[in-house]
Amino acid sequence: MVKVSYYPGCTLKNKAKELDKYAVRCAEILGVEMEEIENWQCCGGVFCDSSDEVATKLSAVRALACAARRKTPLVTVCTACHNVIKRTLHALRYDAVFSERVRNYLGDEAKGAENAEVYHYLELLRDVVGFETLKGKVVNELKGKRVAAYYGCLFLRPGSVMQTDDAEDPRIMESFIKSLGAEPVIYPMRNECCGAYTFFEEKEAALKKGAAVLKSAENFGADLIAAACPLCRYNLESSSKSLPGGAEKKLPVVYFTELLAEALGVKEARYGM
Amino acid sequence: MQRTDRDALVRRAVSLMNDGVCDRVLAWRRGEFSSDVSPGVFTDTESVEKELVRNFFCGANLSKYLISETEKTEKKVLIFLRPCDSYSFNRLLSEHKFNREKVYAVAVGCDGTADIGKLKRKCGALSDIKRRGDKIIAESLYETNEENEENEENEANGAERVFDLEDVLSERCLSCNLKNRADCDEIISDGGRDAVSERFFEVRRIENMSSEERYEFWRGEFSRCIRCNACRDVCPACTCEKCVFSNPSSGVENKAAANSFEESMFHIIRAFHVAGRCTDCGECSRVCPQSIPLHLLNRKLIKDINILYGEYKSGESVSQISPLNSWTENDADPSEVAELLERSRSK
Amino acid sequence: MECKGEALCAEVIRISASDVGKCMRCGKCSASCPSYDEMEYHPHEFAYMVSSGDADALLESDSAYKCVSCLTCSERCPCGVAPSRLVEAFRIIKARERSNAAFAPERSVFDDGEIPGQALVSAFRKFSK
Amino acid sequence: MQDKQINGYRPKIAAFCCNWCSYAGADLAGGNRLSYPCDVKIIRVPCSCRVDPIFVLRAFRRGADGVIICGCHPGDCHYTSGNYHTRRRMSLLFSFLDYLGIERERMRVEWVSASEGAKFAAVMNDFVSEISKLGENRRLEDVRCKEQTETRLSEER
Amino acid sequence: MFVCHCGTNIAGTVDVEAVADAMKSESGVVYSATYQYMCSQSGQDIIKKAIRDYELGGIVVCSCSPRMHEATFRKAASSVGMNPYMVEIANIREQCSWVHKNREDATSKAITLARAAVAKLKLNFPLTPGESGVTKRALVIGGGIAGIQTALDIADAGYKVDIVEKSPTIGGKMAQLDKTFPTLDCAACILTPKMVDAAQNENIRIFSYSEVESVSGYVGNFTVTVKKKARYVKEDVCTGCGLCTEKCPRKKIPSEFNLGMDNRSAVYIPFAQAVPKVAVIDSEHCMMLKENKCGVCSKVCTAGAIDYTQKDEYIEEKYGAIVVATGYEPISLERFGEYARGMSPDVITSLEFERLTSAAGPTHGKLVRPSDKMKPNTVVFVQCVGSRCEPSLGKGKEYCSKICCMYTAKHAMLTKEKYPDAEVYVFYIDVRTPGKNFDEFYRRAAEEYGVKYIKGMVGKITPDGERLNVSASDLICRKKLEIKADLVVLAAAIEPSPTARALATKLASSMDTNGFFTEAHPKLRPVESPTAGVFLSGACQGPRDIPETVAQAGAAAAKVIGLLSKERLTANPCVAVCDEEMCSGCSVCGNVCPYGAITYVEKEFRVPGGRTKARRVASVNEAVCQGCGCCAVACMSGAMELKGFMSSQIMAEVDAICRTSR
Repeated sequence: MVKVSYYPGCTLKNKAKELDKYAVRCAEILGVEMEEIENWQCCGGVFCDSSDEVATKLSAVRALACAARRKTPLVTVCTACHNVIKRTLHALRYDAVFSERVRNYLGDEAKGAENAEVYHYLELLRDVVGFETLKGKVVNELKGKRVAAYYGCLFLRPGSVMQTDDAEDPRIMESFIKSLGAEPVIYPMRNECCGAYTFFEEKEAALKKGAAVLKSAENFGADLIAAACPLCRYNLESSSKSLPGGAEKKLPVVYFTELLAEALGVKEARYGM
Repeated sequence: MQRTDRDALVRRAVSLMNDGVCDRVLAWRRGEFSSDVSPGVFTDTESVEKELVRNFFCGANLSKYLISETEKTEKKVLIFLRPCDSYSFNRLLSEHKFNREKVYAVAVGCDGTADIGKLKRKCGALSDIKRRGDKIIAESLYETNEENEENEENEANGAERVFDLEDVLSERCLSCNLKNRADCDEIISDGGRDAVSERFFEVRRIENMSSEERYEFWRGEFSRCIRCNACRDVCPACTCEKCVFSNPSSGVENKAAANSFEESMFHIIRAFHVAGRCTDCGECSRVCPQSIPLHLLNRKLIKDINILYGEYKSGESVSQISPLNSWTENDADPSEVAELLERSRSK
Repeated sequence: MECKGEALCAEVIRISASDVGKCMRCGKCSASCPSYDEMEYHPHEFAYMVSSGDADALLESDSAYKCVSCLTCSERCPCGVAPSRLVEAFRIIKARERSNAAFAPERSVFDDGEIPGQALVSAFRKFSK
Repeated sequence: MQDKQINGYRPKIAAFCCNWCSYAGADLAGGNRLSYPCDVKIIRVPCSCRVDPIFVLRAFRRGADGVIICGCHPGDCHYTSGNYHTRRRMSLLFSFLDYLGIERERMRVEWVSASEGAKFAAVMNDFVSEISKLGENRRLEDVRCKEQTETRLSEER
Repeated sequence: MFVCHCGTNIAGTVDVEAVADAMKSESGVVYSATYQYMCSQSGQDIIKKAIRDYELGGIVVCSCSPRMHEATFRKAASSVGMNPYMVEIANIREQCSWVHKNREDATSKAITLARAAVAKLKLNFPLTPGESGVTKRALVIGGGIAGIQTALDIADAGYKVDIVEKSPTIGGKMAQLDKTFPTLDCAACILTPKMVDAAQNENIRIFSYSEVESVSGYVGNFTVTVKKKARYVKEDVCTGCGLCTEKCPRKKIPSEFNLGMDNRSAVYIPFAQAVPKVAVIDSEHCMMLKENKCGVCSKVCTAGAIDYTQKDEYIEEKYGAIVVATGYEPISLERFGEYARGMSPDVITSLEFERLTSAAGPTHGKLVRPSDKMKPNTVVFVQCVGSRCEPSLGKGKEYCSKICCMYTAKHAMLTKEKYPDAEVYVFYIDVRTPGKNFDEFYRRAAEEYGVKYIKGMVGKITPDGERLNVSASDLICRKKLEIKADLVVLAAAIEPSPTARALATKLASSMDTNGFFTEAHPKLRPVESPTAGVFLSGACQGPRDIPETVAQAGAAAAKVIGLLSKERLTANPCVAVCDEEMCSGCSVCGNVCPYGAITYVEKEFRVPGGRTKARRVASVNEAVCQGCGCCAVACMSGAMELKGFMSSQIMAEVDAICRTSR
């Protein structure tokens, strides 16, 4: 059993409880114990992309320090949290001014944070568990399903910091889908933004961008879309609802963990055959 | 008390001499007490049988003697190589210091050797020493050491004192985990030790001092140097035909240090000249009559090399090239070295 | 604090730590921008105007809020300029000028029971005008 | 700051410059009239790899307060690999002297190409000001050399 | 001691009289004078007269940089019988008067510098340069247009030349091109005659399908081992009839020449005009070589040229000069996922476009979409893909690839010529056309042919049904563009050939950060490498077009001819020297020498007691040594020294410099 530190994030404890539950259960099956870190706080939802902003990143520093103290890698399921945490880690390591200011704020609480290791749940599957191992544990193959992976922005960009995969031509989610027995659909909009961040202020624009993603996936023959980010999923679903046409024509948008849970037999089959 | 007992060595030496393979044997020679063992060249079987010794006090690295001894004979020179000696052996070979054809190398295992200084500080003059499992039993001639005076219990034991093996081992053996790396003609036994202490602990301690403290520390150490050249003469990496300190045109020619600068200079240049070649055999510190921890100079360089240019153990093979004589395009810049080393230290 | 002209550009460069001098005006950022049509000023113009020392119009325009922070412009910039950070700097400057966050979304959005928490948080932090 | 005494103290700087890049860079600094303190005195060597650690010690012994070695940028060595050797040797030497408690800031390696006259001047200005802050070299000097020089010079006067 | 005023250049800041006066009292100095311009004829006469009158052993000139006039003063000294290496220069202009303003400080520094020069001079000793012969044969590495032209020019002057080409035929990239700008004449029409000339010239030998294995020696005397890879076809027997290629059962191998756009067989001739026109068997795909099954080619070959047992052959040859002409390759566009190279076959590179329009190409010159072989109605060209990129991002190259603007204009024009009704777009950052008739050419594309030039880089290309959606922004009209294209052509940046790096190491020749060979001087010695005897031709030195390449090839040939015409060469006398008494033969110096100039020999030495002892000592080949001094520092005992820069000399300078009061 490999032990990892787990940072769930607010949304997973609230609107996306299932994402949290399935992730932990599935990890167990795959030989990974996800221990929730104590006293975690909201990551802030968005990484403030500036050189002089410190306060909004401290929560991520605390999470990193906590994982470093436990000497286990820090795993997140939510892509938005992962983006904030990974970019904060990068800033800690390479931005001396930032890391000094962080130390001034947090003192010992920040100790060792720069030594933490950070994984997205998908990276955990790829780099620690291995997609081959995962394939071996699948009990309900999602045969015949054409699944379009939706990466969005936060999982891949900035490429030099996230280093998840090739930012312009990623493969990690497709490999994941393949290992569950489904057929991945590669479509052009998979790493284009759905515009979810502007949902409140520019709702129409956000829905339009979401619809473009859906259309592209549909054109390339997808049966459903797998997302890794609650924000994307929400926006894509909203976009889907706003489109004309009957409910039965809608392209379902699901969390990748739901597919994982189905394949591993943790969740009742719904999207598989 | 050593993995390979003395008799096995003697038997091999005698038979090789009788067979006419070797006419010279490089080994350790018995002294008046069991603790004063010296390196010895044996030229007849009689003295081998009488004087060859293999015990807890056989500290000397014999490899360097091959340079002169192989010149003296037409036959082969027999040498016993402990794991640590094998590194010096390889290093000398890679610098073409002797003809391998004229050497009969025999690998012998090692459990570590005693730090005589440590033992003497603990129990004064030694008369005999034995080993029982992991304990070392030392018999001293007199009972005049400080610790005994303080501790009455020990007086009840008379002159016999018991130590844990690790308490009296020399420092280099505590961090040793070497395996015999030489291409030996024969192996009698090849076991070595497992490290129980971290090799760079002391170096790190010094690194963590402030600049002034380091300066004062080394000033204090170097000021004791009497320029006896024992460190240089024993060092298996110091094999120049003519030493730079005896070369009038080198600009550093110097027989005796006249002031603090020259004291430091000698050790700086010596450490730098053996950098990348030093096998960390520790002979320099062992023979220093003034107990200057010279090996800490070499180890600093070894540590830096390992961090900056990748793990490197001098003497691991004959074909290796010293990191000081090679390079890669992506080596660290001198301006970033301090930070790199600092970072590796904080890890 | 009134921030204008060269001072504004200097502040943007400081906050963004983006080297606008490297921009070679290729326009790949704008070509990649999903919000191009909604924006009055486009990513390459952010870089160009900041480097030219007159970016007051960008502060007045609401182009910065049309940006969806997808970072595609920075990802594809051949010169390593990071227009997204420039845009972010304008949002930050405006946010810092305000005493209180003036986020006032339409009431209706709260009625949807499915909005993820992070959407609200990020809207408060970043995208409220 | 050029040619101006700093708190009345003038450091002594020995600068080793490789013939192909840095010496030419220094010439270019001259050609462009980019000034730097006259305390910097240049010694021409064919390649930065000709600089023996012994020379560095020699300079300190004779009372230099700072030693700087300039070579072609890594990869641009006229002799293909000389400066790579310099880079390793000096990295280790500086770290080693630091370990012995000798101020690391007194020694520097800089890569200055033949076209970087401005960089040469900037580097020298920076180095001199840093050495001025450190003050006289006390930890690695040969007092005899110094006394001799000073008595000799006073005699000369 | 001669102190130069250099007009007011020196005297303006430095009190030259004071310098000369101070030096008079320096021990060893017997004469000290100043003059307005030391380098002038009358200045030199003063020096010559003083040398004669005072029988001087050496002189110091305090003047401008030695890089300026060292040679002048050395020549002057040697004209009156003084060894030129007994001249030292104190640089009191560039490194003193020009950089310091305070007269007192500058004067005192000038005195110090003069003292240092005297201190060094006292330890100087006369040096005489060595001499060596010249092998009258040149080697050209690379058989593209650069290599062919260089070889032809050298052969024309009557010297022997060998061309080593790694692929089975010479011709290089130019053989793959269709038309050439700005005249639009066909590349094959102007190149293939040259290829044939090279093959028929009796002074030229062509080693095709060969590589340089190792290089040793030095200018005038290189020894090179060439590895002739086994081609399993006897080169002298094969008639190039091509029957074997027709009958070979393995036919589905992507053709290198056509960039994988069509197939070749396992035994093949790269293209119809190949030189030598000899078949080659691809050992990776040949059934006979892999599994010992088949043997069809051997059966059909009437000449009996097939030889499955052929082995790699090593040929050793001596050369006086080497020319590098390794050319370029387009970069891999792997890191440009946004351009959908992997998703659609209709996104091609410019070199692929050349093959598509070439009459000898996979479509016989018919410009069609690779996916469905249909006529493209809308063609989009994207310039600068991978050029002009921030290098730290690791995606592309920092430099401008130079040739893309022109060939893209050419491609756009050719497209319009073939399909006048097609829509042709060119997306550019800048259009760079500095060449004879270049801008006129580009304007013709825009004006006469109606090619739409749009300023702005393309953001993303996405397959959309059968077509490609090109997202771009028009920076001038401030407009977002979404163009539905049938074919997209990417002008990929060019980079040095991947084989160049290893070759540079073998030649001890330096490369810049981009992997292009560096020239000895960017302006004044553009075709010579810093390594004596090694010359550069064509794109191995940086991006260039055909006219420039040919010009440079001729220049390199001229330099080679100049070298080969000499009977003897004089070497730099400032080389390493080993004191054998002190040398312990440890090999350290040999390990650091970049030129392999140090070898080891066993020598007998007398030892006390009247006996002798054999000892291994280092020996320096003075013709190979370039005098960097790395070995002298690596040597622990100080046995190795560098003439002209002895440790004692440098230390004397250090002492003199540090002697000044604080």
